[in-house]
Amino acid sequence: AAVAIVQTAKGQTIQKAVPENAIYEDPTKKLGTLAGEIGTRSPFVKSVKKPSDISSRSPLQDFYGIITPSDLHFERHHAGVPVINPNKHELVIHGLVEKPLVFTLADLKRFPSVSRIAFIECSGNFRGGKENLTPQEICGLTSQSEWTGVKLSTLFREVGVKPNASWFLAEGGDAAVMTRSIPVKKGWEDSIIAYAQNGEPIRPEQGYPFRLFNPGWEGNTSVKWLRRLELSDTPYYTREETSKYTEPIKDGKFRIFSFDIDARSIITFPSFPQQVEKGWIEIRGLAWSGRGKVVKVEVSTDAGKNWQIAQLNDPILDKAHVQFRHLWQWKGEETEILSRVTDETGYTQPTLKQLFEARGNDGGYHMNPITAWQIKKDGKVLFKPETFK
Amino acid sequence: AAVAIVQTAKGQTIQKAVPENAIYEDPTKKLGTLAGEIGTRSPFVKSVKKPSDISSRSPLQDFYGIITPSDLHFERHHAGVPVINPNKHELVIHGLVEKPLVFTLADLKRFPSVSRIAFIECSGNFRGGKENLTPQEICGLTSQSEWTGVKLSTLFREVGVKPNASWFLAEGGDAAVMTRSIPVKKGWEDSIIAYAQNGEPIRPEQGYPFRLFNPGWEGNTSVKWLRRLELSDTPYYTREETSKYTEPIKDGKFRIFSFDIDARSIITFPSFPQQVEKGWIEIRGLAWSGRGKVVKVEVSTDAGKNWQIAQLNDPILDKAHVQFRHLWQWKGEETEILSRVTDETGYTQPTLKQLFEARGNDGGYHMNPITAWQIKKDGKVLFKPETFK
Amino acid sequence: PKVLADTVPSSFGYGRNATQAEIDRLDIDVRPDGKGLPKGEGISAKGKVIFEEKCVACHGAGGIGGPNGSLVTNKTPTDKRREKTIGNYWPYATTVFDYVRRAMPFNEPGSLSNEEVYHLTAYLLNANGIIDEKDVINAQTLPKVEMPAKNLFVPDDRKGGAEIR
Amino acid sequence: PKVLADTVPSSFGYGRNATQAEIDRLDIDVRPDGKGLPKGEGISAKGKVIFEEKCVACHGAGGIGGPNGSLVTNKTPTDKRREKTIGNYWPYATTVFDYVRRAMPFNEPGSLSNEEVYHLTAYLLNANGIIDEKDVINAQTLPKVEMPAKNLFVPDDRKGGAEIR
Ligand code: HEC
Ligand code: HEC
Ligand SMILES: [Ca+2]
Ligand SMILES: [Ca+2]
Ligand SMILES: [Ca+2]
Ligand SMILES: [Ca+2]
Ligand SMILES: [Ca+2]
Ligand SMILES: [Ca+2]
Ligand SMILES: [Co+2]
Ligand SMILES: [Co+2]
Repeated sequence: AAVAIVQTAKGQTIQKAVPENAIYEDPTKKLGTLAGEIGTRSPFVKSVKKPSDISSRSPLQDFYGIITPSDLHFERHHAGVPVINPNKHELVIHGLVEKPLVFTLADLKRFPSVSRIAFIECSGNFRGGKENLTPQEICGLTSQSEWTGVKLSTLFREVGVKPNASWFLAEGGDAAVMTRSIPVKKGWEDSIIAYAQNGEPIRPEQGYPFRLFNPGWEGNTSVKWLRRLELSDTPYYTREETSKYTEPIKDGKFRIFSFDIDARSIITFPSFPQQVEKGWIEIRGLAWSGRGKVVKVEVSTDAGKNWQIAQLNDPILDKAHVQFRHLWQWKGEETEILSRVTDETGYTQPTLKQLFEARGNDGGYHMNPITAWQIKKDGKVLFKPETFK
Repeated sequence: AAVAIVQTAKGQTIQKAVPENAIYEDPTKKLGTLAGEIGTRSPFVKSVKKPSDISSRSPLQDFYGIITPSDLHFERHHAGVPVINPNKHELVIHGLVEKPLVFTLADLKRFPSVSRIAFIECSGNFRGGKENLTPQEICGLTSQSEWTGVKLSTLFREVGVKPNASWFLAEGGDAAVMTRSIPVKKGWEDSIIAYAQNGEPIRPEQGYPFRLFNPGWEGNTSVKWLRRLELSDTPYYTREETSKYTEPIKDGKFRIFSFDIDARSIITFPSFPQQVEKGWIEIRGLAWSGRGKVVKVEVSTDAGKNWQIAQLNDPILDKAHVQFRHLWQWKGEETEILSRVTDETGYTQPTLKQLFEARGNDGGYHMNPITAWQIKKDGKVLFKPETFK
Repeated sequence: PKVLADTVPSSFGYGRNATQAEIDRLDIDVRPDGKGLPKGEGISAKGKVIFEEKCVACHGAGGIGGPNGSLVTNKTPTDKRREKTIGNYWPYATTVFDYVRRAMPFNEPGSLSNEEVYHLTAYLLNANGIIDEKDVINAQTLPKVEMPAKNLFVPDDRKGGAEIR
Repeated sequence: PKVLADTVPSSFGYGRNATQAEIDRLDIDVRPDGKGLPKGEGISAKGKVIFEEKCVACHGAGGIGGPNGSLVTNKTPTDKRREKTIGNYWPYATTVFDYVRRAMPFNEPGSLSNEEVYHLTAYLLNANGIIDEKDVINAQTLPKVEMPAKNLFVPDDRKGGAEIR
């Protein structure tokens, strides 16, 4: 890429075009690009999401800190990302309410607002089975933003939710007209109608101009491109909460309305396909729980025999990704490194085996087990696939 | 903008091109764009920085929450933004050290890392004088990111800083080869060599591949595109710390090495050129201090006669922008609204008059006074210019 | 200076009243008790014709084995894991109507008439062996259809704490 | 399982030793005591020639009133606020050498030879009335130049707390 030639408002500044191979020779001898309206990303940075037909996974191994860059937030949608004109898009709240109301984006922004840094994870966020998997491939369907919006409880008060309303249907304005039934209790507790993400309007992939956000709950419930909430005395048993987002447990039964994201952690460094060198290694990763705060992350560098308490980087927030770090001196031995998180309810991330013992081994949604990395003698890092069924 | 036609990896999906005027008709009847590698921004979102020859101001009035979108982070540089090849860029630490060392970006990332959400403000961040000013124009030279990097103290230990080293020179690799002298004490306390911003590599405008970051200090000291640190027993009195970034106080004297950013707050909503309606208004703004945590923000809706405690939105972090909010019922009267912050040292943001009483009225750097908005009878919001000299 | 406190209002008064007409335009959901089902009716034979024209490319002949998943339970299963279908996994028949109307066909969502959706629903229920070929599906009959998977589901019993569930 | 604790090392061993040659290549700063000044010398007359060729467009004839700011103190000031210049605001003469060498001319930074920078420094000091026309500026003489603004500056006395400073 050739350096752009930029002129000042007054036409003063002169940056000569330079031959391609001279570009990076000595930046101290070449006037740089002047201040612009929109910042750029270095052409040397090549981090992207990994798309499939139905989703796109965040490159967790490339992240620093707890904020996911908005354009690298994972995507999951059931009929693509709609192009929505915010001037034609409204939110209707009706059903078991005293006063059915319609809100424009501008209306929503006038209400008292709230911001919180919190993750969204798809409950279908687990891939395993082979050694050459990156964190992105294993569990890239989780991302974190600072979400800003109006509390759903504020809108509930505004429309006058009736005492017999126990569920509400949340409906999107995308081509799937996506729907989920949500207990009204969640709406009184902490649901948000979010219109902003990391300081700017929500991105199209995340629900522009606004979405429901249910902190700590499986991502699918946080209906994007929200257009309608209907208060009801029964759930709707929509396709997304019956055919999908239900999972097998023992005795031929399936769990329905399984909302909470179980506590989870993953080591993002070192991870496949990185290669480590002997010496001090800062093991790094992310930990979170849909049930509250992370209270502890433990790391094992000897395949689970011994565990050490990892450092947690502030801020440690409710229902939020937290960074953990652990210094480890690798002497060249073949080993496995693992992490496990404990949340404020006392739940500790289980092994895949423990999950199978509890639920049967059919897999499905809400698989948030401990994941291990194998460190080979030559420093190669490989995912440790665990066998089941 | 016409909807992009996207095909799946398997070539399955068909999105017909539609005439421009049909695009936003009914998104529920048109398959959306499939998941991609990089997220997008809605074409309806038009927020940009305001560039001059030497800087570019963040649109504070458009922000939500405490994170500044990385591409809207303010810019201030003295010879433009260099294009730096991270494979050719290194950090040399020398001078009064036991062991002069050179670090590549990869080296820096191997050290124990730290992340913190904190602001950077230019100490020249004040414009006044006329009514039609936006928050961006008044004080858009402040932005906030989650910065990740290695503590400078870690590198100090690595090179063995000698006991007689009291200052260090930080030098950038841009075309100004920007330099500032920093007390070694700050380096031991909380300086960071930051290589990431809001989860991704630092943006070119913010110092890619790495910068010095001095939390709470005037932005100019956080030298970008850092290439060299020299430990010394005296400051260097560079041009940026003598001719610039010094400011008049009384008796014909000028302050030098004035690092701390004084506590400041600004109401970002409502602000010029918005127009308000009668009824409940959530007054919103940002508050921060370079000396530690914000402990209190007060808002006055009667031109400073009475003050009420505003709500602070969590997290309230050290040397960080904090959001404040205050519900106000506007009945149509002409008035002025103001905010003032108090930080953990007990410093309360003064009026411009108080600053002039303390320093003389020549203006200059570190002007962080209370700023007021006039609310006109018709709901128009105008900045209140205060007269001096 | 004194410190005052504004009270929080019980209503902010933002937004506008929703008219019944605009609610009706959006309110396309169908509940298990049939609330939301429109006028009209359908039969399997007509549904089959529509299915073969508009659905078969993605969901396979007879609703089995298409690139976007089977909708009909395969009575002669191979040894691979059994696909979840309307016949063996959907607890309420109303969901078929609701979902097909809102989201299918994938490439032309929202293009079907209510009548067409009734026919397709009848076809899919019959193909799954749940209703007879001659059964008429409408707002009265659909909620009464008993689905094989009705009792498959149990509420979430996870609740945090030390126990793994 | 037991809980163990690794110790934090006194050195991580990352990075490589800096050779004197590579330090010298980068170490272009000049301190008030003259540390960092290279060999060579300059005089005002030669500096004037270079200035008129390479600087005057941005900083004005004689260093006064250009579009990018005056460098020389105007002895016949108008009633507008006095510009801050080398003559009335810079505490150390070494800063002129340091800054011009690293950053000027703005459109061709880093293009001047040490000799040229010495000449320009001599010129700017002389134009500001600080040194004589014949004075030679080099590593020995430059740190000794007494600047008019030397005692203008006081350290920051702000320290937080209730008092406004
Ligand atoms: C162009 C491809 C395509 C066509 C044509 C199509 N579908 Fe689909 N169908 C899909 C896809 C893809 C899904 C899964 C959507 C998602 O991501 O949730 C799906 C899902 C379904 C489901 C839910 C299946 C389950 O197990 O949850 C039903 C029912 C369905 N389609 C019925 C129909 C009917 C009826 C038609 C015709 C009127 C039709 N489809 C036409 C692609 C198609
Ligand atoms: C193309 C325009 C341009 C040219 C040519 C130019 N300068 Fe500058 N000069 C500037 C600008 C712009 C600045 C302010 C830079 C900044 O943003 O910090 C400046 C700043 C300076 C300063 C600091 C002034 C102060 O008060 O802090 C000095 C000294 C200086 N220039 C000397 C020179 C000399 C000597 C030359 C010729 C060798 C030169 N300049 C050529 C544009 C120019
Ligand atoms: Ca999402
Ligand atoms: Ca900056
Ligand atoms: Ca309904
Ligand atoms: Ca299926
Ligand atoms: Ca030096
Ligand atoms: Ca000047
Ligand atoms: Co679930
Ligand atoms: Co200062």
